[in-house]
This record gives sequence, structure tokens and C-alpha cells, in this order.
Amino acid sequence: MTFEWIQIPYALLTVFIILNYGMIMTAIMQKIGARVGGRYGIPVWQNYIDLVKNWALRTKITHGVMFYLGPVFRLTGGLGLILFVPTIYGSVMHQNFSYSGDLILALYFIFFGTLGMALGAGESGHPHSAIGVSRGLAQVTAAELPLALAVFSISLQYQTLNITEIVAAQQGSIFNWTLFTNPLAVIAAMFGFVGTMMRSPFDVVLAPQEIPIGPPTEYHSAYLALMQTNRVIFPIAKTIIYMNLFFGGATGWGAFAVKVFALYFVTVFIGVVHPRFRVEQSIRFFLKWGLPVGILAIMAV
Amino acid sequence: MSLKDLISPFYVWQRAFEKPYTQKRPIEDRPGAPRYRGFHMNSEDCIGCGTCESICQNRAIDMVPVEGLEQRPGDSGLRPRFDYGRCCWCALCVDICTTRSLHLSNHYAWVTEDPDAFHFTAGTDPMPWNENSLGYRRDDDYHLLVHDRIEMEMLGPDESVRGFDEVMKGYTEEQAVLEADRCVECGICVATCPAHMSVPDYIRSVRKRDYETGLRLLYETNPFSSTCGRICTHRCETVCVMGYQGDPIAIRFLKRAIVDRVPAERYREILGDDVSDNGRTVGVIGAGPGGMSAAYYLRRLGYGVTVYEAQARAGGMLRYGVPSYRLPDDQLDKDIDYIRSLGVEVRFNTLVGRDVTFQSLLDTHDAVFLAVGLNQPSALRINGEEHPRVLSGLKVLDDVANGLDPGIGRKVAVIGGGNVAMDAARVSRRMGAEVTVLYRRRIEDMPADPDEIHESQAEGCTLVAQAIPVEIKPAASEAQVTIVWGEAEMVADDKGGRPRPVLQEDRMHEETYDCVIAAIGQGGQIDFIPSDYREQIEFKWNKFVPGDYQQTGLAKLFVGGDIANSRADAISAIEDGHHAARGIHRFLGGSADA
Amino acid sequence: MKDMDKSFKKDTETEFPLREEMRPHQVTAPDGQVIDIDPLQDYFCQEPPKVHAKSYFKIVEDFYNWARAHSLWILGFGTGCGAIEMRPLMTPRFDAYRYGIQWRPTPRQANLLVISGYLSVKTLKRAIRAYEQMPAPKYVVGLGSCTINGGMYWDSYNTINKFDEFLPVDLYITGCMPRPEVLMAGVLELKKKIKEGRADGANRYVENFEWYKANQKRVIKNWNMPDYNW
Amino acid sequence: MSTATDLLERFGTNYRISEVNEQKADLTFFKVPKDQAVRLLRELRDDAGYTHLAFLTNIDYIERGIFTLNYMLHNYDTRHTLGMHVDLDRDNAEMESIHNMWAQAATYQRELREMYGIRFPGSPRLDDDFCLEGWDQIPPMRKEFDTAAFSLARFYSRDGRGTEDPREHMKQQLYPTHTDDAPEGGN
Amino acid sequence: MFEPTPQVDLSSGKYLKLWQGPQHPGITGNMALELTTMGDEIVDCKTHVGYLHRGFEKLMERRTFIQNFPIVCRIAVPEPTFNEYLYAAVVEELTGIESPERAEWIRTLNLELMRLASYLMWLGGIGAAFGQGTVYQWTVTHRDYILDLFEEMTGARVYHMYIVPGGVRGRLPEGFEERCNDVLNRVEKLLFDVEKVLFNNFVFKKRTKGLGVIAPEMVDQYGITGPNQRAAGFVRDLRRDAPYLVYDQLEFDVITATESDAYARSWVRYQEMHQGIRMLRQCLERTPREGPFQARMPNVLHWEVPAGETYVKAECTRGEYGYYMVTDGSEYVRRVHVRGPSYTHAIALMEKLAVGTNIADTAGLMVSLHTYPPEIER
Repeated sequence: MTFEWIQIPYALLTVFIILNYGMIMTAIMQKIGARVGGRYGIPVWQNYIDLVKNWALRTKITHGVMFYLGPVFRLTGGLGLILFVPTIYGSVMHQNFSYSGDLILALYFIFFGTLGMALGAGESGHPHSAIGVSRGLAQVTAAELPLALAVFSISLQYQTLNITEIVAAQQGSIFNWTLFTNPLAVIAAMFGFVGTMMRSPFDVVLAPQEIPIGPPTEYHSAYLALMQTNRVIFPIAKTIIYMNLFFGGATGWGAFAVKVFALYFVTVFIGVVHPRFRVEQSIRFFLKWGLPVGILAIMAV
Repeated sequence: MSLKDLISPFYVWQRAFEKPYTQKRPIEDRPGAPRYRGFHMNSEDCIGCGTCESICQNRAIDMVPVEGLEQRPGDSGLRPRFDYGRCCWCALCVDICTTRSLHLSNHYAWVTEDPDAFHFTAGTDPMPWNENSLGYRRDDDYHLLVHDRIEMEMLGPDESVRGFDEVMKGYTEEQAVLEADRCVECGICVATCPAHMSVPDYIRSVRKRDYETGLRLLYETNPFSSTCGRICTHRCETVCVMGYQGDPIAIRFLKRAIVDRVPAERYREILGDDVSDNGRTVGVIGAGPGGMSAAYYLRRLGYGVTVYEAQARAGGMLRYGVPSYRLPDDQLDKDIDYIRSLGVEVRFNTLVGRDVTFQSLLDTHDAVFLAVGLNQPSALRINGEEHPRVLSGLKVLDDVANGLDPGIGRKVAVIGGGNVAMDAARVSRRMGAEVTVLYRRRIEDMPADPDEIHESQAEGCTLVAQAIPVEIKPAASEAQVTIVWGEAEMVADDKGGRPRPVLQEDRMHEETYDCVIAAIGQGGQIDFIPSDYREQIEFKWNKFVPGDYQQTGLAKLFVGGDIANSRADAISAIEDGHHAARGIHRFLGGSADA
Repeated sequence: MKDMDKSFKKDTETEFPLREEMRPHQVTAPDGQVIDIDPLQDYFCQEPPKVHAKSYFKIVEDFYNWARAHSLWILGFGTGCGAIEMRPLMTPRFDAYRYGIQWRPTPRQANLLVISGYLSVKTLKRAIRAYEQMPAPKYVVGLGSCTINGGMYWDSYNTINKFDEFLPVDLYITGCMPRPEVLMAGVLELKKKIKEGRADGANRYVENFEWYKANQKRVIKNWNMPDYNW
Repeated sequence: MSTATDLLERFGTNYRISEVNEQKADLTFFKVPKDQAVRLLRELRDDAGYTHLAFLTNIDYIERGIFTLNYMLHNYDTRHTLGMHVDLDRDNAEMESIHNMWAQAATYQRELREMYGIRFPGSPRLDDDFCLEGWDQIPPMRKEFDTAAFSLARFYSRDGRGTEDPREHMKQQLYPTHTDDAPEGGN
Repeated sequence: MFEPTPQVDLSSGKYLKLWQGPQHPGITGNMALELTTMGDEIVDCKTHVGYLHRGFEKLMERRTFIQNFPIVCRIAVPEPTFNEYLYAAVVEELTGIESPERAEWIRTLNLELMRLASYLMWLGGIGAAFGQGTVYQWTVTHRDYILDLFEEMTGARVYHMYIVPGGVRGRLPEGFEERCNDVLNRVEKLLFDVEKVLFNNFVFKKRTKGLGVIAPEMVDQYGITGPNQRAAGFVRDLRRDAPYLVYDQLEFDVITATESDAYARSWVRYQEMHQGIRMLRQCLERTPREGPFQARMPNVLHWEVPAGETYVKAECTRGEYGYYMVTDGSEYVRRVHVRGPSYTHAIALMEKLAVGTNIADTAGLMVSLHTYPPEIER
């Protein structure tokens, strides 16, 4: 696949669509969660308003360069993930910068944002941030382990590291999806998915009760707006990867919307039900349940 | 970790399909409950007693004057203003409100930018919730005050009618404390009391069983405390805030409770009346309550006081007009003797105009206080009233007081509705007569003390209201007299005054009695004042119209008592005396602050 | 109170120094490196606050104000009893989320400080810090009578009476306790005020900074922090 | 024959117990001298079953110049409560600490130190701020401390208030010349 | 037993000083925990209270006896009624006033409703403290339904000021029983849901089992009362041991557990809510509809209570709540001491239990002890 300049506006368009989709979808998810609690929840456009509000705040206090760069890194992680992952299979416009080794890059980007965040939050000097970061890194690492194993498993299965090719291999019938061809890997990957989406029971990093409020404690106004933007892009980008790898990708925006929604909903479905684990409990959980499944998945292939 | 623990939590999703608990319109959907304690409302019944202010532990209530209030008796003209920067909506003010005028609405929202805006006078300031009909009201069965008066032991009507023993036994100490405890100490009564006695303060001293302080407080404004503790017309009780929901405090009897517990010989020591002569003298005409009161306060200021009394004993109307079952002589003597013990000289049997001239008084004294009272019975102004069996009420009482037989017979009609009429009726009952009282207006219009009316009825007097005497005719026997009277209808007065009785010509009655006692009022006798002086003095309806400090146009002459006021009761006379004493002192160059 | 017994009087001059961990000190890292730490420099911003100008274009400012009004993030700091009626507000019965109101646990992300009732002196100190850490434009709502004139604690030795002496207040809600509905009404009122661009408490605070600080120091006797600390 | 009398008789030989007040069937107050108090507390706890310290507080009798500490002990088996009073000198109040017997006593002692100025040597964190912070007055719970005056002086009250006494107001309105301070005055 | 805290050298870099509160979502009311941590483990915990100190005991000394009645309820914000009852009871005992039977029943009804509401709030709190926000949403709403009942009965949602010395302030409103029963049914249904969601949740169990174990011998040493004590296996409940009001006429079980950890404490409270509903139903059935609800009172404006002293206690949701009052025969009280169970639970006990736990568990631990800071500092 060769690079063409037209891909840049195309990719930006993809980002734009995903951003808006994410804004509205996360709001709807919140409304669903609220419904379980017995209330109506936020308006669907609330995320936009919050974003504007945060951009419009007049005070911006910085605690140093890294503090400033933290959200930027974080957003870069989210954007990078999208940019290097084909969003719609078979569409030239939304192919983004997918290339032969993009799976590895994607895995890297998943982690990149978190690391950037860690630096920024560390710079903010608030002990809650530091604690949140250490929790976050530990937990994400543990949660990514099953995912890494699952990815290893399917790259063995499909003999490629290119996401587009993996998606291509799943086309045709629903039973070509990795979900059915390699269910163990999917289960292992879902451990990682649920574990990194920052929802109960694995959201102790951001928990307001256990320690307020984790890494973003000191972030506000525009910094926070950047992070908010990332908060809607990054999970979707991640969901796209899962969709591509395990659920047959999407051939159009309709399928994309449905699949992302459904996948995202899995975390909500689990999230509203459970209290949250402590960090070491969730790590133990991943090591005890996620890791063996991942290893089994590799062995199965 | 069992499978059940894994699956059972997902049960929460069941609630996702239920209707949310949310209220669509959060502000309008839930008005305060009918009993909600919201913002304050105050009705027109409020009299500004300030009890709400005194119970408020947050000092959230100020009593402030309100413009444009109609001046009513027993209304302080103040209204509670609430500071919602202080209020905690405990509604104790509502619970304690003596008139039940204060309520809470169920309105509860008040949001402003200005922190100084949270003041308002309930009931008069236009607030959005003034028309609210719901909200907290005190439950009928819930009281923070004691509404029932402590009953005093008294002679039953059967017993009392048999003699001249004092009817009211007076409170025991425990009863007095309990009764005093009911007082909310608002002070509304002080303005209504003609003498402006510091009622709440002496009631508190009863509650604290501190009778010495009580006596000092009484004597500040009233040297006839023992007397007033029995027979005062207690206007204070008519405005007492406790009367709005129950019985007013027995202010009169609490006064008596103090004096009954202080022996006369300790008065001087307690009151600390240390008299030193200042060299000037004042003449007082009449040893009634007005005269003696003036004498007391003048004497305290150091004036030499000489009282000229026509009768053989002091006390005036108290002595000769009030029967001893209401005011035993020894109690009156207790008061008068104390005043005399300070050095007030009383010249008995000295009638001004006969034994001594008015002019000589003016010459010998630096000032003269005149309180001769009303001792001339008013005429009935009907035909035949000169019949010998038509007696005057005053005469009857006078005779009884002096131990003479008034000769009333067995069947008596009393005409009038004032205290004299009631006294005459009850005295007649005690002398064994069957008594009918005829009164022009309704019973509730009677000027007599309600207690008196009630007691006279209890003692067996028949009260006939709306009965206008028309004529008096000689009866068959000379020892009897016939009275013709007609029933009256009350007709509303066009000019807004009180309803007038109008004689119904077709409903006339005729009855024969052993005597008719006329007690419809008295007039004064001031012929002794030379006419050139009289021209300088303002009169109205044969009574003095005194200026400030009871002074008349004749600068040296101060007047007071029944002859100078329209209220015609002892306590007013006492106040006139006190007021005049201050006026005289001021006139003679002292300060009025005495 | 002049001849106060020295034995139990605490001397404000000597007994309220900076807390130990607030003073400059050295920390040895696990690898043996010695690091100088001046917490006041590190944790606080020493820069004095500034008045923040409005947008140049009115229409932009109006748009911003609209967004601010519809995205009020309340600091989860219940200072007094009023906090208990703020819970129903954020739960299904009243569901303030519908109005863009959210609960933020950190002052850095909050725009609205609801002083829910009385403020003890000790809490006042924290409330001031929390307020100063909030990014402008920020709003303060005084909930309950206690913030207006002391309420039922008007004679308490440990609660302040007039809250507007210490922080600029945009709105007062009377009541004790005010129902959640009133709080809601207050927030809606505040929204109106924000949309009209009149909620400029943050700037008022900066403009009268000396006055506010003087008042704060009059009451908070152990002032062991810098004046500027956001 | 109640538990309390029994008990106090038993300890009466070794301790100077006075002012026994049987308030109700399950509550008795008594007083011991300061030097015997902690010993008795220990004995009550270990031998008599009064294992629960409900609270420890102090009463200020300013007119008598004493503080009276009250240790409220409860026996779960007999369901009887004992209130033990100990008088302290108000001007130099010091008492032996019991933080080694009950853990929560240290908190009570801290509170008493702050609120009354009573010293309990050895009690942990005794001089740390408890409820107050930056307090520069006499301990506030002492009777001579006037909280209303202090509040007014330090926290101010909002302007715009002012009240009238109904009695005085009516006097001014209705009968001014009868008042002692009549408008025209004398002389 | 008091144990000196280990000396921690902060400058060694091994430890981190961490403040939780006073502004902290995991704590009811305001309180600060000064934690010294090593990694995620707490090595030292100091509590700081006083953020809500209003000096009630001082204020009460300068208010008359009736004026004290509205302020006492503010002492424990989430559960004001117990203050009202105890204040009324202590004044009644010293004055010899006896509140009528009808008032006693209404009081019991009031207290038990309050207990239920307070527990509901706590139930939401324990859910929220461990991240189960949904339960919090439900319970706070259902608590609100109970507050509606209070509003109807007393005229206010939170500070009822209803139990006045001498009785209660008003009769039950018309149709109160049906509405109350309706709410009770709803709450009961909710409780079963909560049991499924929270108590049968493996995450919740993992978090709470073994957290903050109170050894039985600590109970008396730390003055632990209430459910915290019962969860440690002690069958002690003042409603049964020293019955007040009409508790001797009500049927209920004293719930106990043995594990004495956060889960056991929660479970005991959860079961007590069911007992509360049971008692409430009995109250609704048996509260007299006729008769006086207030004893004859003196004029409260200058109410002098005879000299004396007494201590009255009641079992509130957190344990033994007590009022100790000394009077000297004047219109003002000489001394009031309010004994709140949180006093020992939140300070001495919390400082002890927090050591060795994970930072993430402090909020949960605190909630599992069920403490209300306003009643600590008063």
C-alpha cells in the first residue's frame, strides 16, 4: 500500500467522524448507565458542551512542561491508534495509514498514551496523581498481557501483522470471525478489553472514592479538554482494533456503529453491575484468569 | 467465588427497564407537604407581643414598627421582621404565638444575589407566599404555653351571699407561682394599665418568689397595691396576650399575691422610702386613691403634703363605694396607713368650701392637687324618680360601709350596669333581698367588671338586659315602689358608634319592688372653686380637662381622679395622682423623672 | 479576656509555623541522590491572580457563557449540613445531570463551589484553598441561612457569620435545610446569571484581593500558607 | 438492694466514695478523690465488669472553682452504668491519663485539653489541635468564655437589624409624658 | 489499647504522606485522614476532625431548654431524630414529665423510619465506596421517599424538630399508614435487589471480606458499640437490653455476625434494615389513633429544670447514642455532653484499623464503620 497525500484529509475525516460518534455514543452509554440507576442522565450533547466549557475556561495553570505535554501525548496515543488502524474495511477513505506491521504499532499506541499521561501526571506534583499513575500503569500492563497473548495467537493464526489482512481473512461469513475461529483468543482479549476501558470493576485508577481522582487530579481547562477528547477517541480506537481483530471489522459506517456500540456496551454491561477491584486484586484477576486463557489460545493455534 | 456471585449482580439490569424515579420538572412537581415548614406568614390578628422574638434562639426576629397599622388597644404597633440569614425554621415562633396569627406557608424557595435582602416583615411586606393556604400550623392539642388560669379558691355563691367576708381567698404561694409562670412577659399590658405598672416585672418576681422586688416594683407606680390587687378593673387583663387562646393572666391577683406576702411593717424597709423635707408644701383635696397617690409620690419627693378630706376616713370611693366583701377595710388601711406613715397629714371632716376655702389652699400651698371624685349620683331623668323608695346606689354602699342600715327591703331593683350597680346588687343580696338588675344595653355592654357580673349572677341576682326604665310610680304600699320599663332593641348606630338601645313601646313591663336603687353614674361637685378661677379652667361635661401632667389653666392647680378622667376607676385615679405629683414636682422646679 | 491565662493560650506567633512538610527540606532518593524540595514552590503557584478579560467578540463570549452555564461542575465538598441535601440532587429523584451538572472530586475541574451551610473556621481555610484552585470563571453559591448571617450558629465561636466577606458569592439560597428543589432553583438562577455574563465573582475576588485576604486572615489565625496558592 | 450499693460498699473500704446518687435503677453517680480515681477505674474495669467506657467529660463549676470530670462506665452483664466524678482544681486542672486503659480515652482527653485546658500528662497527641484550629482564646468550653460576644467581635453580624421592645415602643408611642425620660424633660 | 505509632522518617523517601479529606467523596461529612503510606499500604493513620465543629455543647449552655430543642437535631446530620428523642428524654427525666403513650409510639415510628433512612444512605455509601454507584443511586432515592414521609409527618425533610420534650409536635397525618406501608414495600423490594447486586457480588466480597477485622477483645477496649460490635459476635442491643419507648412491646431480632470484617458489618446492617421494616409495620399497626400526644408542659419561655444529672442512651444506627445532662435548677443547662458512637469508631478505631490496609480501602473501611463526623465534633 503506497502513501498518497489524499490520505491525510481522508484520515482527518475519519477522526472527525469518530470523534463525533464517540461524543454521542459515550453520552448514550452514560444515559444507559443512568437508566439502571433509575434516572435519565445527561443530555446526548452534554459532552460537546463540557468540551466547549473547558476550552472556554480562563485559568490555565501549568506545573511544568511535562504537565503540558501529558494530555498531548495522551491524545496522540488515541489519534495515532486511529490513524494507523483501518477503520472501515474496503473503504479507501477510511483506510487511514494502515500498513503491514500496524498491529505492533497499534499495541504500542495503546500503551503510549498511558505512558505520556504518567509523565504529565507525575509532573503535576499531586500525590493522588502519582498514586493513580502507578496504579494505572500496573493495571494496564497486567490487563494488556492477555491481549498481547491473544494478538500473538491470532497473528499466528492469520500469519500476518497487518490488521487489514486480518480483517480481510474474516470476511465472508459471520463464522469467519475470529470470535468463532479462535474463541479462546477472543476471551483472552476481552479480559484485556474490559480491563483497559476504565470501567468497573477495573477503574480504580480514576476512582473518585478510592482516591480522588487519579492521574487527572490536577488537570483542568484546556488540558482537561484535550484529555476529554481523548476519552472519547481512545476507547473507540481501541474498540476498532478489537472489532477488526476479532469481530470481522466493519465494511461500512453502519456496521461500524453497531459493532463499536455493542463492544463498548459490553464494558458498560459489566461496569454498572460491579464495584471495583483494588489494583492488586485486578492484576491477580488478570493473571489468574486472563493469562491462562491467552496461553491456551496460543497453544490452540 | 461461586457462580451465583458472578451472575446475580447482573440483576441490576432489570431496573433499567423500570420507569426512572426522576421528577420531570424538579421544581414544580413537589410542592411542600401540607405541614411543610416554609416561609412565615402573619395574619391581621398579630398584636406585636414579641413572644416570637423572645423564643427565637437564633435572634432571627426583630420587632419593628409598621406604617399604616390601625391603632388598636393591646396592639404594640410592632410586627415581627424575619431575618432569613438566621432563621432555622423550627417554627417555635408559630408554636408560641399567643394570637395564633403566625403561620408558616409551604413555600420554600427564595434565591437572591443580595445577602442583605433576606429581611421581611411577615404579613405586611408583599411576599409571594402571603396567599398560601398550606403550611405548618400549630396542632390544637399541642401547647407550649399554659392557657388555663390557675383557679383561685373563693367562697361559693351560697356562702358568699351570706355575709361580707372577702370572696376571693387569694392565691397560695404555689398557685401564684404557677399562675405567674404562665406569663410570657411581653409587656403589652403595661401600656393599657392606666398606671403603667411594670406588670411583667412584678409577675416575674412572683415567679421567683422575690416579693420584696415585687413590692418595690408595685410602689413605683401604685401605692394602692393591696387595694388594686383586689378590686382593680384590670384593664391589663383585657389585653393580656394569654387571653387570645385561653384565660388572661390573673394580673390583679398576682399583685395581691405580692402584697399579701409582705407585712405592712416591713414596707418602709423594703421600699426604702427615706423622706426628707424640701420645704415646700402641696395641698391635696380628697383622700381618695387619686389624692393619696399624689400625696405619696409628693411626699417621697420631699414635699409637705396636707390632704383635706370631707369624710371621717380616708379612701374615698374605695372606702365608701366598694363593699368589704371585695375590699376588706384592713387591706385599704394597709395602703393608706403606709402613706400616712410617711408624714402625709390628712385633715378629716374638712370639706373645702365649707371648712376651708379654696383660695386659702392656693395661698398656703405651693401647689394644689384636686381629686374630689364623683360623689353626686346622676339622676334617672324619668318621671317619679323623687319617690322616697328610689335610693341611690352610692348611698346604699355608703351606708353599708358606715355600718348603717340602708333599708332596702326584700325585693330590690337595681338600675344600671356599672360596678356601683353590681356592688349595690350584691350588697342587697347579702342583706337578704331578691335583686333584679335592669340595664339598657346588652350584658356584654355592661361597663362593670365581667367578674362582678358573673359573680353577681352566681349569687342570685337576676340580670335583665335591654330594659329601659320609663317611669316610677307609687305602689299600693308606701314602703314599695312600682317601676315601668320597656324592652329595648339594639339598633346599629349610623355614625359608627356602638349600637343604641331603642325602646319598644309595645313591650312594656310593670313591676313593684320594695325599693329601686339607681346606680347609673355619678357627677362631680366643684362649686367650691371660685368662678373667676373656673373660667381659667377647661371643662367638658362637668369634668376637668387637664393638660399635660394633669395641670389646669390655673397653673397651681392640678387635677385628677374620676373628676378629671373618663375612665372613672381607682387605677386611673392613682395614675393621675402619680402623674400630677410628677407634674407638680416639675412645675416647682424639679425634674419630672420621679 | 485580656488577662488570659498563658498556660492554655496558644500563641499565634510562635505556635503556627509552616507545617514541617511544608518547609524547604531535603529528600534522599532511593538511589542516594539528594533532592532539595521547597513545597511552597512546588505545590503552589506564587503568581498573583489576574483579572481575566472577556472575549473580544461578544458573540463568542455569549457562546462561552452558554456553555459554562450548561456545564456546571460542582466541587464535591460538602462544608456543612447542606451536603446531605445535595445527594438527592445528584441521584435519580432530582437528577441534576440532566442540566449538565456534574460532581467533580477535585477543585481543578470544578466551576461551582456550593458552600452547603455553616463554615467552621477550619473548613473555611480549606474552602478558600479549594476556591482558589478552581479555574476561573468560577461560581460560589451560599446554601442555607448560615452563609448569609450565621444562621442558627450565629453565636458559635467556631463558625463564620457573613460568608461574603471571605469569598465572592454569586447567589444565596435561604433555608435550613433548603430542599433540593431550592438548590435546583438556585442553580437554574445561577445559569441565568452566567448566561447574562454577570457571574464575575472570580474577577471580583481578584479586584478586591487585599480586602478578601485581610478578612480571611482576621479569622484564620494559623495562616500557614502563602497568600497566592492556586 | 441494688447492684450499685453492693458495689460501692465493696469498694467503700478502700476508696473514699462520696456523694452517691442513685439517679435511676441502672445509673449511679458517685465521687472519688482525684488520687484514687484511676486506681478505682482500673479495679472497676478488671474486677467489677465495668468494661465499657461510654465517655469521659467535664463539668465546669466556675462558682466553686472546680472542674468535675465524669467517667461513665458501663457493665454489659448487669447492664448497670456508673458515673464516677472526680473534682479538679479549676485553675490548675491536671489529671492522670487513662489512655492505656481505653483507647478512645485519648481522644476524650484531647478534647478536654482543648475545650477546658485540662492537662493529661502522657496522653498521646494531647496538644495537637482537635476540633479547633488556630485558636487564640481561652478554651471555649470554660464558662467564662462568652461565645456570643466572641462571635460578634470576630465574625461580625450582618447590618440592617434592629428590634424594639413592645413595651418600650408602646410607651414612646402612647404615653410619652408618663415615661421617666419624658420628651420635654424638667428644669 | 493505645499503641505508639511507629516513627516514620518521611525524608527517607520510602514513605508518602497522603491526605484524604476533608473534601473527599468517600467520607460522610468532613473529616481528614492523614495517611503515611509505603507503596499502597498504610503504615500510619491520623484522623483530623473539627471541620464541622460548631460548639453545640457551648451553644446549648446559653439557650433555654426549649430553645435547645431545635438545635440538637443538627448534631448528627444524617440521623437527626435520635438527638431529638434523647434530648427530649433527658429533659423529661430531669423534670419528671412523662410523655403520653401515643407520643411514645409515634416517636418509635419516627426513630425507626429514621434508622431505615440512615441505613439506606449508608447502604448507598458502602456501595459507592467500593465503586458500585448504581446501588447508591437507588438507595438515596428510596431514602428520599422516606424523607417525603417525614415531611408529611413533621413538616421538614431533614431536620424534623418533631420530638419535643413532653411528646411530639403533631398527630400523624391522614392516610399516613397507607403511604408509609407503600414506601416500606418499595424499600423492602429494593433491599432484596441490593442483596443480589451487592452482597452476592464476588467483587464486593473480595473487597470487603477480611477488611478491617475487629477482634472481639478490642470491642470494649475501644468502646465499640452498635452493629460494629454485633458483627463481632456480641449480642448487645440497647433496644433489647435497656428498652426505651415501646421497644419492649415490639418483636425484633438482634442481628449478629462473627467475622467482624467489613462484609459482616455490612451484612448485619442490611439485616437490621429488614428488622426495622418489621418493627415499622408493627408500629403502624399499633400506634394509637386517639389520645393526647403531648404531656402538660409548663410555660416553656422560662422553663426551669430542677437540679440533677442523668445519662440517657438509645441504640442508633451506629451504636450507643447518649445524652448526659447536668442541670443546676436554672433556666439554662449546666452541661450537656453528647456521646456519639462515631467518636470512638472514627478516631481511635479507625486509626487502628487503617494501619496495614490498602489506601484504596480507606473509604470503604470508614464507611463500613458507619461514622458521621458531625456527631464526633458536635
